[in-house]
Amino acid sequence: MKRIAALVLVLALMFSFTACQNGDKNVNANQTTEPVATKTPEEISNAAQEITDAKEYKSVYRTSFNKSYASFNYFSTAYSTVRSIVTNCIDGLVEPDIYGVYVPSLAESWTANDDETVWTFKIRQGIKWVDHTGADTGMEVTAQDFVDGIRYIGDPLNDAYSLRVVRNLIEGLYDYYWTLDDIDSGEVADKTREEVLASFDNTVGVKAIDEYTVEYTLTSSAPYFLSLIESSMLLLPIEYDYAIELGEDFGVDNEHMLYCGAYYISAFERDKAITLTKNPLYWDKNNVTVETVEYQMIPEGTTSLEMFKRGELDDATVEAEEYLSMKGTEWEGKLIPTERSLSTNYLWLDFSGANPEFNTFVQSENFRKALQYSLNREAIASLRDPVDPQRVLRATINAEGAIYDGNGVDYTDYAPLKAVKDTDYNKPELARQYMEAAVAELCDENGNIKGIEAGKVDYLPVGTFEVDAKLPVTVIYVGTDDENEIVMAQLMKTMVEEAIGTDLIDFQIVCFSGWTYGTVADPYNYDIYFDSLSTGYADPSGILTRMTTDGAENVGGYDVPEYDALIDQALNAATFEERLEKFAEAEAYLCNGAYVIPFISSLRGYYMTNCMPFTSPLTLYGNSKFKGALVMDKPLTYSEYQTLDAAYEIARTDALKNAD
Amino acid sequence: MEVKTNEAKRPAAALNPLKFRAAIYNNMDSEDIGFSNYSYWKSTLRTFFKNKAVVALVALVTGMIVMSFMYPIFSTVDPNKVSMLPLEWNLRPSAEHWFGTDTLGRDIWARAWYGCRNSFLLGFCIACSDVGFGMIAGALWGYNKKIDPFMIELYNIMTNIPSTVYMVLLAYIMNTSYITLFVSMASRGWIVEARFFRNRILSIRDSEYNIASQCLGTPMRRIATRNIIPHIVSLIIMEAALCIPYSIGSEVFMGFVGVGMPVDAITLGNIVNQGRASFTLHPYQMLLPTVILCTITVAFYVIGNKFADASDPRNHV
Amino acid sequence: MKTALNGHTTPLILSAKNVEVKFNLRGKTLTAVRGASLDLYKGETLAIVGESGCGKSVFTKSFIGMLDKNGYISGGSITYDGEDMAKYTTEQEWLKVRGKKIAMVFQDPMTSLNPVRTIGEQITEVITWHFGTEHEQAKREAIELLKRVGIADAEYRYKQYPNEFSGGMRQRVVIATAIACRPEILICDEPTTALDVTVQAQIIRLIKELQKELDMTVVYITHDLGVVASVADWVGVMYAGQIIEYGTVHEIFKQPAHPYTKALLMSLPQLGVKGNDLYSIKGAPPNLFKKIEGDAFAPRNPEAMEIDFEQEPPRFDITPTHWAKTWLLHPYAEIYRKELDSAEHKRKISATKPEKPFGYKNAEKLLQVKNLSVNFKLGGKEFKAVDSVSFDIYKGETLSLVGESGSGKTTIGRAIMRIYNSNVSGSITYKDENIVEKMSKNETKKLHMEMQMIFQDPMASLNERAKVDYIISEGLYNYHLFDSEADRMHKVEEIMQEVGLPKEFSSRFPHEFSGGQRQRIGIARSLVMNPEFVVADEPISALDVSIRAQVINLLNKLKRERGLTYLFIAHDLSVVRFISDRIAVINKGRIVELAECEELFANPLHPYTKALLSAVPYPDPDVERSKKLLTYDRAMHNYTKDKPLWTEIKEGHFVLANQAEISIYRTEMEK
Amino acid sequence: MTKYILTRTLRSLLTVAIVFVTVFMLLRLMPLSGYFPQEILKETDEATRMTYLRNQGLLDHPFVQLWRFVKNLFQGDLGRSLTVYPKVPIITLLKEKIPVTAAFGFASMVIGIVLGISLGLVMVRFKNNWGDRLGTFFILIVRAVPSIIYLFFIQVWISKWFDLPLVFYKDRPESWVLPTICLSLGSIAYYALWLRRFMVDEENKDYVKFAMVKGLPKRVVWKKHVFKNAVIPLVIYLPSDLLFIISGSLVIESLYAIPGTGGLLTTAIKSQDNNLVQVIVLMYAVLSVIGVFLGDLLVAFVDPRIKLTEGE
Repeated sequence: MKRIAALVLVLALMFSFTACQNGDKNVNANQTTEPVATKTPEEISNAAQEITDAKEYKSVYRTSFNKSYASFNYFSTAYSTVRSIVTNCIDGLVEPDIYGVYVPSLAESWTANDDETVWTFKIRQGIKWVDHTGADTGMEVTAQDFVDGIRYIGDPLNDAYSLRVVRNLIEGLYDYYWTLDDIDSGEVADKTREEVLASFDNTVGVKAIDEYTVEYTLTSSAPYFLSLIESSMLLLPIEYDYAIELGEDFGVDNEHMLYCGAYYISAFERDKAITLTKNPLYWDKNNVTVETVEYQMIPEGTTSLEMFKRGELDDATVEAEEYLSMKGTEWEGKLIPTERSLSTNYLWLDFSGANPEFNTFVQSENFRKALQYSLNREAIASLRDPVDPQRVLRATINAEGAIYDGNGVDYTDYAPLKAVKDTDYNKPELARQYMEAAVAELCDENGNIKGIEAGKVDYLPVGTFEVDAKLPVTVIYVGTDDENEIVMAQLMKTMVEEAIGTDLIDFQIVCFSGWTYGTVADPYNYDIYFDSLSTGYADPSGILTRMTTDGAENVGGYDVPEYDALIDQALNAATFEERLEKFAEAEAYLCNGAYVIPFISSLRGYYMTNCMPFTSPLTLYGNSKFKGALVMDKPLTYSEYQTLDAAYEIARTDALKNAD
Repeated sequence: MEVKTNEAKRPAAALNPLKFRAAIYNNMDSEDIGFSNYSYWKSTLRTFFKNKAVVALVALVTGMIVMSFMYPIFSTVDPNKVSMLPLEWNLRPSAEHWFGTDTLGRDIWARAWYGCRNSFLLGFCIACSDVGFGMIAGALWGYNKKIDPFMIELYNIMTNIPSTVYMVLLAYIMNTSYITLFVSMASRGWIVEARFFRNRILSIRDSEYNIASQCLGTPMRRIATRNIIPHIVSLIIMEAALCIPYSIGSEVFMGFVGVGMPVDAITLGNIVNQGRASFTLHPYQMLLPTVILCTITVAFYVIGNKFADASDPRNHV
Repeated sequence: MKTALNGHTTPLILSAKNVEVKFNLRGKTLTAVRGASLDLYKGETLAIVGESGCGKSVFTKSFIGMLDKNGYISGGSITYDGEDMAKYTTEQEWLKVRGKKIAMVFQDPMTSLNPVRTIGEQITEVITWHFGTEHEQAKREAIELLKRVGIADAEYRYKQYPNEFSGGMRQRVVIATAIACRPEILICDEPTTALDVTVQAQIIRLIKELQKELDMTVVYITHDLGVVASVADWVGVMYAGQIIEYGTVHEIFKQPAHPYTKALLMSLPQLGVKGNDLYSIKGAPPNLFKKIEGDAFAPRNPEAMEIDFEQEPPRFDITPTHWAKTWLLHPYAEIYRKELDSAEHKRKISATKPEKPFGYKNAEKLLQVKNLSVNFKLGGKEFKAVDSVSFDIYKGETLSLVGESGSGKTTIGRAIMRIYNSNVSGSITYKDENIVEKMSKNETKKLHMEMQMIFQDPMASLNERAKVDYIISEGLYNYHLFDSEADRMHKVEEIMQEVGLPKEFSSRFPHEFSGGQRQRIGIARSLVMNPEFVVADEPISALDVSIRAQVINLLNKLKRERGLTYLFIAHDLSVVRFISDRIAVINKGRIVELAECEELFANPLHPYTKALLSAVPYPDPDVERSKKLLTYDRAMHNYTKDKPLWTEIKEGHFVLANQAEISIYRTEMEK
Repeated sequence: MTKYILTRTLRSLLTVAIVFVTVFMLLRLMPLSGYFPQEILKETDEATRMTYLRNQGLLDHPFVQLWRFVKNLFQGDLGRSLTVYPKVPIITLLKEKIPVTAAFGFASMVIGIVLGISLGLVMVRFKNNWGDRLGTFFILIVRAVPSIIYLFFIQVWISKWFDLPLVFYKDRPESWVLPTICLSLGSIAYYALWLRRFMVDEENKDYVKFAMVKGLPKRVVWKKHVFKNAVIPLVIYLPSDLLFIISGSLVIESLYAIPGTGGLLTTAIKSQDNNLVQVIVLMYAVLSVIGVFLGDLLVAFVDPRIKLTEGE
């Protein structure tokens, strides 16, 4: 009897496997690409117009998120879903238009002084805070609300998220914050909390000059301040009395929130669904095209793709592997490559770890370069995009297409970085040569590494490892247990060992679950650590100043005074161009010395959407907005996308020119 | 006494009068009555193997165990061999790779057998420790009335603390590894087994033959080896057999939750969980591991249950 | 009423002819009933007796189609109401008869009732099912029935669950259920075996009354010849799947013809002579898997004839009412039969020398029990299993402890064997040493060697997974009582021979033995230690009549040869009388009377002893039918003011009584 | 009876207290950096982190924290979630999530009992026949094959074949079908397996034979005698399902995007959300103790043989 059971089971499994394999036969069909380049700009925009006119649009947009969101308190939340929702619900002073040019939002106009340290914004009048039913609360958004935003985040008890940049930038905020903190921890006893709180208006560089004028005084020149307003939620306004009255309840759900953006959160079910409804009192409501945005939580990625196919969602991301499986199906023509990522993946090398072997070698530039040249970056990029891995490659720390100088020149095209970008790092032979040089430098003829002794490396909780002070050099790579990262680590291991040779290097992978940053990177419990950073606003300082020897982001623990000096020069530069020049030099210095090894961007995969592209604000640094979005009843095809893209690029070039 | 023969039934002529005298009586013959042809183990095994499906499953499992332990010895294919050529990733089944390759071009056939071996080892280890410790604890528990309330509370407490709590803690202290998984699963499994054995041993403790041993002053050691263990051997085998699919299944589940094996370890749980992510894309990657996994769990489950049935004397018919 | 030629006065209602029943077991075929024939007449009582495994239960179950799933009627006919029931195949056909015309009562009342339904429901469902009666009406009838079977407060009891009833009450309920449809035939399969003697007598009386009232035919299946003598009109003796002798109750008891019937009767301790060996039947009934040739009983019959091994005997009619299947009745066997008769006669004469009574005057006290109490915790409540009990055991005597189940007799035995450590109070002095207290290792060892126990259930008391060799040498191993392996083997073989088992059996496992053999292995296990004192805890109550004799003889022989002292625990006074020197009667944890054996039987004082004695069935129809049943109720004592004391009312005769009762007892004794 | 309930309650309280304190203390052994999600860790410096920890009272001595928790508990304040749902009152979370999970739990329990018992009856009715074999096969798959595998198959394929929604929607009843069935599979198999086993055991009991001897047809005997006795031992497990109903299934809730309590504990533990873990553990411990207690009460109620008394 059980025999039959087992047989049926096996048969059933085999049947279902073969059944689902039938789906992806005929994989050889290629993407059809229209010869766009040969057309004139006029033809292109006409073609684009045709596409746009032919569509019918819906008023509901259905999208998904995969991680349970936390609180709607936009000052303290760290979750990207919430941040993207809030971006649509609370407007900032300025916002980008569809070409990325900053246009008025809550501020009607703004001025900055010459060294761009004092920024003054004129607030639009008559903006009302609405509640979760869209009703007018009678409260108005005034200059004071922006001052109070800073007041709110300046209090340590409010746990503002990602405070550092703003805290350092706004005059007096740093001292204000830490004085309060010292009082809380009992270190300072000669002042009371109330006294310090009362001193805010006098000490901190933000002022409501009149009811509709707010002025920010900054600690240093910040030509990028508008992009910071776009990306940082900390500069959003708040109705202070309301928030203080609610205390910890502020933002715990949609009912404990006030809205002044294009949408208000009309309904929400925790871990399930969030509904945004068009704000009837919104100042720019004529440009809000979608009436309702429905968010659904779908924890499993494959499920959301399947739901898109069944027409239950209006967008879906497609991972590299899923992309391959959809080739040859009806969906192939609807896959659109993800446009850009400002985030860079790189390897940290640990200069102060407990592994004596690695610690000896990492001081040698030859060894670092051996590692740098041993990676076949294209193969790694194939994990992200099997069709066009080239677009994933990135050799610099800051992203391309994120920072431009006044002349419209891309920061990464500055000479020092241009050289880094153009280097071919896929040179296994060179890696071997560098390694041999390093060995010659650091080992005796018997393969013993000079100056160290065999012992046990204590990287707990990651683990403990035995090292013998002999070649091969033991290298401990620590990554998270995310499946994609593991695959990548395994690939890297093979590459490094093949390029350098297992006689000289022993690459060990530890995939550590949980609190990787806190238990691995921060306490130096690794030799090589995989991480990413993104360019947060239109200035390289966002990342680079944090990577100085005593910078917060110097996870490798290196000591590079040359770099620190260059950063100093950049910060003190007279013009924005000079500043970028120096930053580029500094960044190139880190890359060339292989103190860190950036290798690919975080760009991954493709997406499918029912949205007409290029109709909502181009939010490079911040979260996307639904304002202006057009939702079709059918998925966008790639060929349509290409036509629209071409037309958009032409229009954008014009727009950027006009903006200057 | 007057006797009338019922002549109709038998013709008298067939009888020999000489036979009507005392026969030789053998006292011992009457003792040797061959009362029963019954033997516990013989009957158990006979009942067990009478079922053809069981024979097939035992053969299958034996074959798989042999295969999974021999394959790594004789095969030259490295299950961790990563290909740097994206062209060799996610290959479909072919002559070279019987069941295709995975996302990094590793041979699935090889990985499945390595995984099978590792999962078996894990399963066996957990089965041994659970049943072993469980039996010892169960014996102490069953034999010692004083610790009974304590053990009951301990049981309640241990089964009440969510296993994820200490699994995450252990992972923090010891890092994910075979040992961690083993410790976290074994640290809890024993008490469940202990309770099971405690109930059985209680009934043995109060049985007459055990009281007889007490009267004879039999020391604890021999009571354990002679009175208790032989009576629960079949239970031990059964529990161990059922423990294996359970621990393999748990490993898969823990992988799902994210507190399982180190992810580069080759176990069936990991292979299945990894294959699950790309299931809709490359179903064949999941085929072999899933079939092997299901075969093992189903086979052990069936074998364990059938053995339990077979070892029950009531079924020795 | 006209008497037919065959002695029956009433019409024939059921006739089973050459019924053959087979079972498929472990791939083999077992013939449980081999052509048994039986006639049932209206209103009569038939008893079927035989050892266990002779097919009596299977045979009667075939009358109502209740054979186990692997069993089937393979031959013969069962005619009832003009139809041959042996040919019935569907449930529908059986339902016409089952329960309605032929009802059955099982052995164990504790398991015969569904524990989770009220007894009322269980009775009414029969009535409503068979007669389609309205529920209310059925309920009234059920209450009537309950009243009829002697259940007081029937309306209230109707709603109760079986667990609220004692064993005897449950059997009454079972009987009420069985007679609910006023069946023609009532089959009682060992209806009283699981009950205490006093209850047993009441149940038998109840069945008798009901039979008369309802004019039922009652078939008793029993191995207890005492019960047979008390109830049966007719007796069928069954052996190896055949009825081998049939006759009226007087004929069977007074003039048994078949050697098996004779052997059964002779092996009864009631009929034995104290101090002499009982007649015993060796071995066990034949294995029904094998084909049986000749007379099935021949291999166990020391007086079998050669023809018995070759040809199956036909049925010989002795009188119109009495027949038997044995070659002894053949004319050719007449000479041999006479030889046997004279040998029997001689044996009887030689056996009647009375045993000289045990001399207590000079005897030393081996064991003294003083104010022994044993408490158990049951459901949170303290429960006194034994309540300050005192007695002495003299060296070389057999003291019997008699009481009903739950009276605490086994607890006393186990307390002496130090099996309960914690909850025993009072003192037990063995050879001047209080063994209730904690003892050193050496003392424990000495005690283990000198005191041993024999257990009740031979099936449970042997370790199934150990060889006989180990079981017997367990004690030897524990204290290393042998010089070498050869010495140990020698000791084992010696003791096996002593208990009458071939030494070759030592390498076998317990399950290869019959109940009697297993009990002898248990005895060998205890005696290999060379004990002085043995607690025998109901060593024969789980055994068949025939096998009891073997064990009793063995115990007696060992006592003679080794000078053993026994504490013999039993519930059956008839056996006790045969083997003990003194008897203590225990009731609800207290010993109520203790006296020398004959003294107790002659002058029972305590009402409980009297009730117990009156209830014991005696295997003689004349005695049984004239006896008067006494009942005991604790409430008949008035102990509120006048507390009872353990009093020696006459030398060696103790009774638990208060002052008022003592004076009554004294006058009674003087009569 | 009162005494029994009293001692029983006291012992249960002790168990709950030990479980709770153990978990509470274990949580305090976790690394401090675990209190921060990756996103926050990377964006903050050590000092800011310490500020946060101090504000949350996590730097206090564990006993101080325990005392604070207990004190608040008795004032009806369960505290706020720490990392998983920062600042959200735990009571709100539970109020939102438990009804969802419980609705599924109850539905699946009812289905599990009804289908499980029906399947068990079919299996006994057609013992050693096709019905039995099919049922055994089903039980085998559910109990032996790791649940993730078949649950995944069900979601992908069954939803396609029957055109059912892939995830759960509150307002679309058809989307309830798959998750409820998935949830009940285990208990269907459980009830069917044990009902069959118990009925086969009961079948050989004397009282069943006696009922047959009474002349009742087999079908009536099965219905009135065997079934009732076989169901009673199953009853004891009903209240322990209480915990299951409230705690939900991690895998199924994640697959069908059900906003219930399923993954709550696991997520909370992995995110080191002490406050949430404590409350959930406390709740589960209390529930399981209550479940066992209710089980005993229920059995005493349905089984006339059992009386509630101290000891077993």
